[in-house]
Amino acid sequence: MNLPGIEYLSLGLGIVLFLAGLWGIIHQKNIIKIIISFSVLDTSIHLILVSIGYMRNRTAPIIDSAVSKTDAASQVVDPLPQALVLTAIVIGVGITALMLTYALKLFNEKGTLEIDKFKSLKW
Amino acid sequence: MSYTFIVIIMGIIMLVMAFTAIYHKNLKVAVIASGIISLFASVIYIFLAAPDVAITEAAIGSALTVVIFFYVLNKIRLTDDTK
Amino acid sequence: MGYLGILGALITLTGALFILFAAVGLLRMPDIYNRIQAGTKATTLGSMLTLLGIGLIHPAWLLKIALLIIFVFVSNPVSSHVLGRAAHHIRVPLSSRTVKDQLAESESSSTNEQEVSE
Amino acid sequence: MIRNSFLVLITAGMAWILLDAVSGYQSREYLNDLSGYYATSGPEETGAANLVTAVVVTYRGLDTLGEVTILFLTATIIGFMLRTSKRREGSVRRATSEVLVTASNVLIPVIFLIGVYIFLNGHLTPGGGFQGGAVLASAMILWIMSQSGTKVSHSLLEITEAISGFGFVFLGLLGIILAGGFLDNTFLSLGTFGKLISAGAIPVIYSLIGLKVGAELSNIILVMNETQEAEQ
Amino acid sequence: MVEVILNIAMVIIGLSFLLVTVRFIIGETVVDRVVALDTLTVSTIGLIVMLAHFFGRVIYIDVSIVYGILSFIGVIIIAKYLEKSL
Amino acid sequence: MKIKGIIVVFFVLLAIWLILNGTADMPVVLIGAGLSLFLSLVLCSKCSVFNEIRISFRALVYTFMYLGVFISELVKSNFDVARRVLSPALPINPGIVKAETRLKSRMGRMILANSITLTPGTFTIDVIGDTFYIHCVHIEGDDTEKYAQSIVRKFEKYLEVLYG
Repeated sequence: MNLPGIEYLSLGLGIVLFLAGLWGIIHQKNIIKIIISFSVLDTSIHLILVSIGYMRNRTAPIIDSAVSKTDAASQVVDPLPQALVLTAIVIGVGITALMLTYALKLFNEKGTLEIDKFKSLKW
Repeated sequence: MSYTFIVIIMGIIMLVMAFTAIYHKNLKVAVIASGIISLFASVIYIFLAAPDVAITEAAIGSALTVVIFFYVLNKIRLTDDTK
Repeated sequence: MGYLGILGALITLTGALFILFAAVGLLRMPDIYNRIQAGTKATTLGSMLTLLGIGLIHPAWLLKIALLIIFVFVSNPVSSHVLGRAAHHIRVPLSSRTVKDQLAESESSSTNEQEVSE
Repeated sequence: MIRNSFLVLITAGMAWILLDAVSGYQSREYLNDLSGYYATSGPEETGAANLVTAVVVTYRGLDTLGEVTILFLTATIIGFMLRTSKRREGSVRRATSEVLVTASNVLIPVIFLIGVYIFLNGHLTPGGGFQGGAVLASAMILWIMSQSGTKVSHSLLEITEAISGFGFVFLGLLGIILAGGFLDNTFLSLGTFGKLISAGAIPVIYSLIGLKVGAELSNIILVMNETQEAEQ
Repeated sequence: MVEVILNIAMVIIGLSFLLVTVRFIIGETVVDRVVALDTLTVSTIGLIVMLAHFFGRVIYIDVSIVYGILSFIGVIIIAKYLEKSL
Repeated sequence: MKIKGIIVVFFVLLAIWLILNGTADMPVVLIGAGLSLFLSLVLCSKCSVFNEIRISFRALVYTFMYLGVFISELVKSNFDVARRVLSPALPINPGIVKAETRLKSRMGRMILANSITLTPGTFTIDVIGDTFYIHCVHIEGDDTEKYAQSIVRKFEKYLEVLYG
């Protein structure tokens, strides 16, 4: 049986999740729902980036008894996307916390979470 | 072979959870569903040979985000009850 | 690897079967308390057996895996206890097959004994 | 109806762009030049066995500085926005289960230790400052959950955060003076490859980042917890 | 032999994931879904250690230690939220 | 005597640190000792949980006996619950029963509650005062009081020696 590799599967999965998150962001009207969709979208982008850095038959970029120090370049996967994603995840949780705080403030001001009810900027 | 099988299963579950997270009326369920998406994403990172990212996703993406979401939901509910 | 490896693999398979039983129990049980019973704890035993099997395959990893097993041993029952306590507090209904609920009886007889003010 | 079809159009356009971007994707066989450089000379230059750590702390250290700054700003803004007003008296809250209190007494030191292990071993095993900081923050959450009587002081967390943030920048500047550039870790001896005391300043830098991130995340949680008490 | 048995075990864990997901979807209350989350996390700990065997890297066990800690915290927070004492 | 608690925590943390690191080099041991001392002084100088442990030869023997009883009970009841789950008629008879415990120490009660919870078929729903409320999948016999006491007594006699 000829199955696609893991990296293609996770790449496709990342794209579908990205579209789902985008659809949630633009279609939903509850602010908390929008933030949840944002976190789904965030995860999908990380998935896409990491799967681009993957290479077949290679192992994690950590040198111990399983990977020799001298020919690490032919045994490990790309460390650069992983480092970028590491940064992105931490920033993602910061942004999510900040958005939730703003949502809380809005709720305390207006008493609702539906964005259609916020009319003070409409004219 | 079994790797592919389990990745496909986790992918299906993640898509179902994404649908739940976006469309479920109950916010608590939506938050838990997004937590499960992060959980399986971090298992997929292990398949993709990225244990660093897997730890970060499990610690920060899956647990802390859910905790902060629930704190905020609690706050919203508390104010709601008094009104 | 030898016999120890085969033994470890069989233990791992048993653990995986217990995880499957837990999932079946989670589906079939009639109310939430029985689901906690079937789900959480059979899974705990299942994953502990899985860990033990891998530890037997790789004896060098056994200490770290033992640490993980002890951690799961201490933390997991606490979380299911807290979950069950919360479920009973918010009055998630018990199934119709339940024969006795002495906690609800004693809660209704003593008026909110455990509510403390901060 | 018009709105929905417009949204479908946007999503379809995005899908087309993405599919176009990845349609010719082939799994790579070799590392590109930059990654190859990191993989071959990273262990020699930085002494870190974990290449991701070498990239995050040393080669891309400036990114990490920005990341830490963003997290600091987030924590500050959240504290500024949520730190409210008066505490309402006589709020009734259900007592924590006795089993949970005892278990958290047992588990909190262990979780703290695992957090410290994760960021102190960032150059040898997966993990590092951010993950270790998150684990420390989860120990703090457990503390807040179980010991509802005791108060955690904000000023202690803020002092920890300030000192470790200052130490991080100071080590970076020390790298400029004593070694090749900002956040260069080679001004301490590289030591034996693969041991705990090795890789120059990387364990020190990651410990500072871990303490800082842990303090910031705990502060966010603590502020959210206290606002609830205030407005219950 | 060992590899074959472990592959079968992995497929069984995958099937149990599917069953738990069915419970998540039909679950009547939120508590049911939290139990599903807990079950998934705990079985994932076993799965990760099996992956550590398949890839031959001891370092993956650290990941499952972090999993163990954080699933515990998450479930406790949700339970506290449900009983209105967060 | 808080000293005993601090010493116990110190050695437990040091052991965990060494297992995590996997080596016993000099710097690793030194850092671990310093860290464990700091954590045990800061976090356990106030809590009294660890003072209740009794350190003696008899306690050691009872620990192993307790572990044996617990593991055999665990395996036995796991198969029991698996049988109930897989049989088509679902032969369960659930209910919440209460049982008094004689244990006074918090550590002993936590381990008792955890043991009851980990044994499938029974789990501790609440602890109020000295009363354990236990949810059972299948209540055997007509005398619920006696059944509930038998669940608690199985583990209690060993834990009484260990923690009092």
